[in-house]
Amino acid sequence: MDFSQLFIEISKGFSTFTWQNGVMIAAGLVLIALAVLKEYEPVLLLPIGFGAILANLGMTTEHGMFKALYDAGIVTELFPLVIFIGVGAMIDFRPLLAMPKMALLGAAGQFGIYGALLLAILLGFPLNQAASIGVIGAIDGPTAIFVTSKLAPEILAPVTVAAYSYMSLIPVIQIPVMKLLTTRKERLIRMDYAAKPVNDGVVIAFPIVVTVIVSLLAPDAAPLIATLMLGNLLRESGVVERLSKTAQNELINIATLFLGLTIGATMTGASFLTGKTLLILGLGFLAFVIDTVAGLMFGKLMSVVTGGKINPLIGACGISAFPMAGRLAAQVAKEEDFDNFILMHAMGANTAGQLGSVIAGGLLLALTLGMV
Amino acid sequence: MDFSQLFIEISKGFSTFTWQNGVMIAAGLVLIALAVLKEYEPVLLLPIGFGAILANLGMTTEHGMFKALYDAGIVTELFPLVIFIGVGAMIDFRPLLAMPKMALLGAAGQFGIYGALLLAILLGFPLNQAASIGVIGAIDGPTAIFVTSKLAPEILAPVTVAAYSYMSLIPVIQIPVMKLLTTRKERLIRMDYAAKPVNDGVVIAFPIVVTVIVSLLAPDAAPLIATLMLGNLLRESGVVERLSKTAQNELINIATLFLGLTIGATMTGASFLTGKTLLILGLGFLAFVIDTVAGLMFGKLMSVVTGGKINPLIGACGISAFPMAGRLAAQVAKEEDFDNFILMHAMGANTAGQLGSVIAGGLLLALTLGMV
Amino acid sequence: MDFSQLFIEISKGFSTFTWQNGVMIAAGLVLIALAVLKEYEPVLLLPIGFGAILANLGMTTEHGMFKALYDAGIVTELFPLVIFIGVGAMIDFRPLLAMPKMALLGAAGQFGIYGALLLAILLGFPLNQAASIGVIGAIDGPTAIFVTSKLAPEILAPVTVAAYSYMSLIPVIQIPVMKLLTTRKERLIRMDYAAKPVNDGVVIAFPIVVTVIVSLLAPDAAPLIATLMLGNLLRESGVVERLSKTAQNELINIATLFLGLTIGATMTGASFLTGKTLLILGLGFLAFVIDTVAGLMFGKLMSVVTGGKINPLIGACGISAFPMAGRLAAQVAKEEDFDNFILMHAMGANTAGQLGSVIAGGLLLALTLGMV
Amino acid sequence: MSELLNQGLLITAIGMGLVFLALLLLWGLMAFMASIKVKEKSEVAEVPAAEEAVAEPQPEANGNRALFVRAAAAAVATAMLLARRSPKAARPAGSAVSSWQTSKRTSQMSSNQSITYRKPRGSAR
Amino acid sequence: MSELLNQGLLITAIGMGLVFLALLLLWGLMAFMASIKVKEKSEVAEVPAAEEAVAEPQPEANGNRALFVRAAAAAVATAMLLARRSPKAARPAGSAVSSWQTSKRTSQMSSNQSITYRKPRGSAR
Amino acid sequence: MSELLNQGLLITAIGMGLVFLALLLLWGLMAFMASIKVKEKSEVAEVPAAEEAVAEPQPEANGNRALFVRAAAAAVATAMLLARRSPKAARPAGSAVSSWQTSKRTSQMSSNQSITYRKPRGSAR
Ligand code: NA
Ligand code: NA
Ligand code: NA
Repeated sequence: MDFSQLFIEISKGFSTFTWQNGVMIAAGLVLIALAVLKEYEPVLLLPIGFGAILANLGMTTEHGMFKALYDAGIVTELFPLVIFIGVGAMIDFRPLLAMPKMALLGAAGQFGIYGALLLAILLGFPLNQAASIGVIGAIDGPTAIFVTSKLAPEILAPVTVAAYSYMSLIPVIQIPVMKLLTTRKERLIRMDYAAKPVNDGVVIAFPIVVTVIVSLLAPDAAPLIATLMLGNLLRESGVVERLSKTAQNELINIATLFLGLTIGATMTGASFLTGKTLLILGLGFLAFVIDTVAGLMFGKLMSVVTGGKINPLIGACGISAFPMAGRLAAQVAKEEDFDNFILMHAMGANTAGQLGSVIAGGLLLALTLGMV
Repeated sequence: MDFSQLFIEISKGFSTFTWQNGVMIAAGLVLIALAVLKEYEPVLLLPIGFGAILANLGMTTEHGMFKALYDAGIVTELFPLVIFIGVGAMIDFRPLLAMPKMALLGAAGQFGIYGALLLAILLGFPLNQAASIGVIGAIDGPTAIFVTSKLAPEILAPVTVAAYSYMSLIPVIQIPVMKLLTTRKERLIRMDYAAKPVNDGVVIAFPIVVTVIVSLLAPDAAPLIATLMLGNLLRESGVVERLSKTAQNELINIATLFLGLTIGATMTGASFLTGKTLLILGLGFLAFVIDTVAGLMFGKLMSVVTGGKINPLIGACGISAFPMAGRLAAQVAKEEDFDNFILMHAMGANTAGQLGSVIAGGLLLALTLGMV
Repeated sequence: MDFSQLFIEISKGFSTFTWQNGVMIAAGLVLIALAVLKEYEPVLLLPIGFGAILANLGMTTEHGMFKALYDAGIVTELFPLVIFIGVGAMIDFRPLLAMPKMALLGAAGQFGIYGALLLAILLGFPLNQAASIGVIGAIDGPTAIFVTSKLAPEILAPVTVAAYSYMSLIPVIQIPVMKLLTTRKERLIRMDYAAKPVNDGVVIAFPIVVTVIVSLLAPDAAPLIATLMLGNLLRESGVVERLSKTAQNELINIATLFLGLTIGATMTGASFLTGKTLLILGLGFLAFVIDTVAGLMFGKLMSVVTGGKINPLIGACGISAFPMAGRLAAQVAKEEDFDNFILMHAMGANTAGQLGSVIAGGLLLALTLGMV
Repeated sequence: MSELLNQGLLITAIGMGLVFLALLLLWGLMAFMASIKVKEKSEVAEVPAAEEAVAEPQPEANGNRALFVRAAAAAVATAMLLARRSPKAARPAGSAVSSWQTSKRTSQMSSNQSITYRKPRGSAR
Repeated sequence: MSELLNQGLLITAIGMGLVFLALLLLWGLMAFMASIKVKEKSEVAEVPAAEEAVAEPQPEANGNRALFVRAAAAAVATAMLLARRSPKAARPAGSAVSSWQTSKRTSQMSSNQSITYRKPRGSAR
Repeated sequence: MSELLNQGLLITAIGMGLVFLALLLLWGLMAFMASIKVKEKSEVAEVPAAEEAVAEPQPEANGNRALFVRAAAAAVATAMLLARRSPKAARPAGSAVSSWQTSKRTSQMSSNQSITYRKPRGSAR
């Protein structure tokens, strides 16, 4: 009988534990604390945090349960795409359809992608990684995962963690920038909401038309836009209530839980605790800030062009981060003037930002693949 | 830097688009329109239609999300079988158990399978494809998918589309045939419903006994009959309410959504727009008509044999297409005479048709495999 | 045309049927009868029984649907682990946290594991199989499946069937042992429940801390304890209600249904009907008895040590079998004295037994892997 | 071709023959099973009781308090009935086929919701 | 590096250009689609009817029986409304964005539930 | 065999030793954690308020209108309570183990539903 072999087997939990594992477990605890105490995106941060803890106790994506989930949901892209079906089933495009010009704000909120990409190149990242870092600026979880897993799966963990963590910190990031870049007078601008009801047929046709156009313009974004619009079609068609409900509940819940755990499980100390990760987190933060700044600036531009009929705050909703960014802008306007109700406009810009992010992500993927 | 390479990458959405893709997208739109405007089987036609659009925008079953779904659910047979668990949990066999002679109608409604098979052979199809075309006449989606994916996966798309499209058009197809082949006097026949309560134990034992018998008689039908009866056992046992509910809701919804999308995604222009497809669609239509005619004729025969105690209309329910065909026959009888209530008899024949379709599908599979 | 080939194909259902298949179908019917008539663990026994019937009608885990489910859920360990997420989301650790000393009972209830292991060695089983037989004494389905599928997948069917069948027979097994080993005076002992409310933060931190400690002590138990505690964290965190509900409902229902069917489908006559299986079933029974005896004895010891403040009955809850064992002990105490309410103490010991079983299973796995 | 056609005709003959055989067998089996006597069960007692509570209110209520109590009781009973029914409401269309015994009476009521060219939303298959 | 930076700048130029182009296209498309006239539908009639039933109770109820009937009616109507609403209550947060037409009025009411640093529990993404 | 039995005995000794060690550790840990002081929270205030609304009806209602209003209020409160409870009703059996603080009182009530040889339907594991 080999006692030493036995002792090794029993004590392997301690013997393979490194200080990096300890640090990452602490990081996981911070994510869980943000989820539980601050209620920042808890449905994602809590599973990610718990997955990070598990990865550093030996349950990595290289074997067992998390390998199975990684292969079934990340490699196949099913988890982010299934989540998009559910998100699509939760989106109401009526505000945007009633105010089509808001679409432009959804383009302006994507500058952060390219800002971060250029900075990453300057810092020495290769193009595929730089593009993946840039996609943090899409400020949309599934888009970030989809693009990064195709361009640079080796940095999937930090990119995803950055995307979701900053998304959960949106209020902390955006409010100071909003107050800094807009004057009180601008924030007080009221906007009329011409209560123009949108034809039900248009609302049903919209997701189909958008799918066709965007898939032709940016074929690499097709799966993303297709699933988002599929969910929306399930919702708006009115004839498949049971599918719409399943997409909004069971499907998205299961995919979210497993996606979060699996992403967390890629955060092993050895691979995550590098200078590169710190750089990625920093660049991701800048991407968020640049997005917000560009959005606000474009909002100010539209405000000037329209002769002060646009409240620049809604520019900050073009970044995506649906639906938090939309609510946030409305909240800031209301804080300035209790009777200033811009939520509908903000949500219009926010849904445009969602579309813009997916399109930008797909184009980024195509352009980068065409370069390397 | 290679601009031409970049341009190719960006414009590939347009450059790879063919007129066949355009036609198929239009076909997908028609399916969605049938689903949304006419509410014909929307839970299936809408995903199939949307899948067809996506396939012709580049999202085929050869890569990405739809390859993953195809491998996970069609190749493994899991999608149709999981749907059958849910369907089984929705079926009530009490009307059939109370009137066992209705079982014969479930056999008569399968003639269309062999009519279509023979016609297909005459038109030059090889045996495996002819049998797959015949199975459209089973008028049951999961059976058609199960049999075709084993015999001739290369024509899975047109067979499935024919099966589901015609099933959604059941009222349009059956009502004229019903009115043509039955006299008003026959349609006025009332049937007594001896309100014979069925022993609960019998209702629980029935799915188990049917599984054993059918699996021995037609082993190739075993997975189909087993899942259908499993669902029914979950329902009738009364002790696993939570499993029964899950089968009837989340499980069937998820499988239906993904099945529809994946089947749709096999409908690429290049593979679907052939003369063969047109022939298959035509033969499938004939299979539906032959089924209905044979069922009605057998109904008339039973009417004569029983001395006018059977309304021949219920013969049309033996074709399967559960539960639409059953409701339809009852409706036609009621239109003739508002007080003629034959719904129970019709549903009895309809559930028999469901059993008959599965058995016939399994036998067809076995016989064809034994020939080729 | 080859008629004999055709005949072989059609009659293969009967020609391949053996008397062993008949016996196993009868066994499947017994399991279903236990589920339906006695309502013993119906959500598991019914699918297992139905799966056993199907396996002996040709639907084995070697091809088709059950191979797909076996590969997707048993080989990857996902089914038992997903079930554990759901179980964790149903457990309330407050009674245990309020009476920490109950933890010891959760250790005492594991002696049956090693008793059965030693007996199995004496009967000539190799070490890996003996350990797998021992894990029946963990009296916890997912633990038994997890450990056995790693150590001795060739005896997964009898081990799992023994674990779930005896678990469903817990009242029949435990009550006689309880009455035999405790005096009426002991059963009449009342216990104070110091209604000490537990800090919510502690309840949230508990699953995380347990995960870290147990994963370090018994890394092979990490997936089991991690999923159990993940479910509990989802429940107690209070911020991810939708994930907690999904885990307790859809996820656990789907996994339970498919796990039961797949385990049942491994019970083919040829592989199951051996002398070995009978030995395993017998040893499993002994494991249950030894667990209960050891738990009661430890309960008596604690009763003596605390000067009669502990009712020895709660020792029988340390075996796991959550939550039946806990309810059972409370019920036996109440039968003796209608006003003796020990349910909280019993559930405290029962949850400790759940933890103890998982830890013991992980250690058994590690030790056996370190030996062979 | 003619070889193939022969095969097809053979499959047709055997296939239809076996289908009829199988369903004849099922007929016999069901006739046998259905002949097994039904045991009466009395589990259905509770719901009607609640429905009585709803139907109960008689006009000759004497006094305000009694009246109030009745109103509240009726309201609660109704709410409970609704709560009890709501899960069934969520049940999919196909499963509504079970209360056969009401036969003719249902006929009148169901005649409102014409079903000819339309089936209930969301029925899955 | 400078080669890479050139590539990056090129991607930026083309990428942002195409994003703006795509969303301009969507603007035009939406403007066109939104210009399609709305057909009036009268499906919304039923619920207000039930709400009226709730609001109906007038003080001048003459006689106990009438009073009782009204109370019961109101109770039932309320319960039904609640039952009808309960599925919507289960709907996730993101979908609450639909009843835009109430605009200003909602503004006052929603101001209680501050959202700045907090989002509703369990919104998934 | 005896070699194998030695291995078995060794596994038994180490295994049971470590199980007791692990649970002793958990005991200490829980004793420490449980000693952390509980902060009082006042979130539970709302539901009792609604229940009061149900229990409120006093006999000395003066006038028909007041009576009516009370009846309606009670009905609505009841319906709301039921609506609020219904999701919990859907909760599976295993989770019912949480309201420990009611201890003895529950004892009397729960004694009706005997559990010895039977467990609630559909509890999953
Ligand atoms: Na964005
Ligand atoms: Na048929
Ligand atoms: Na145990």
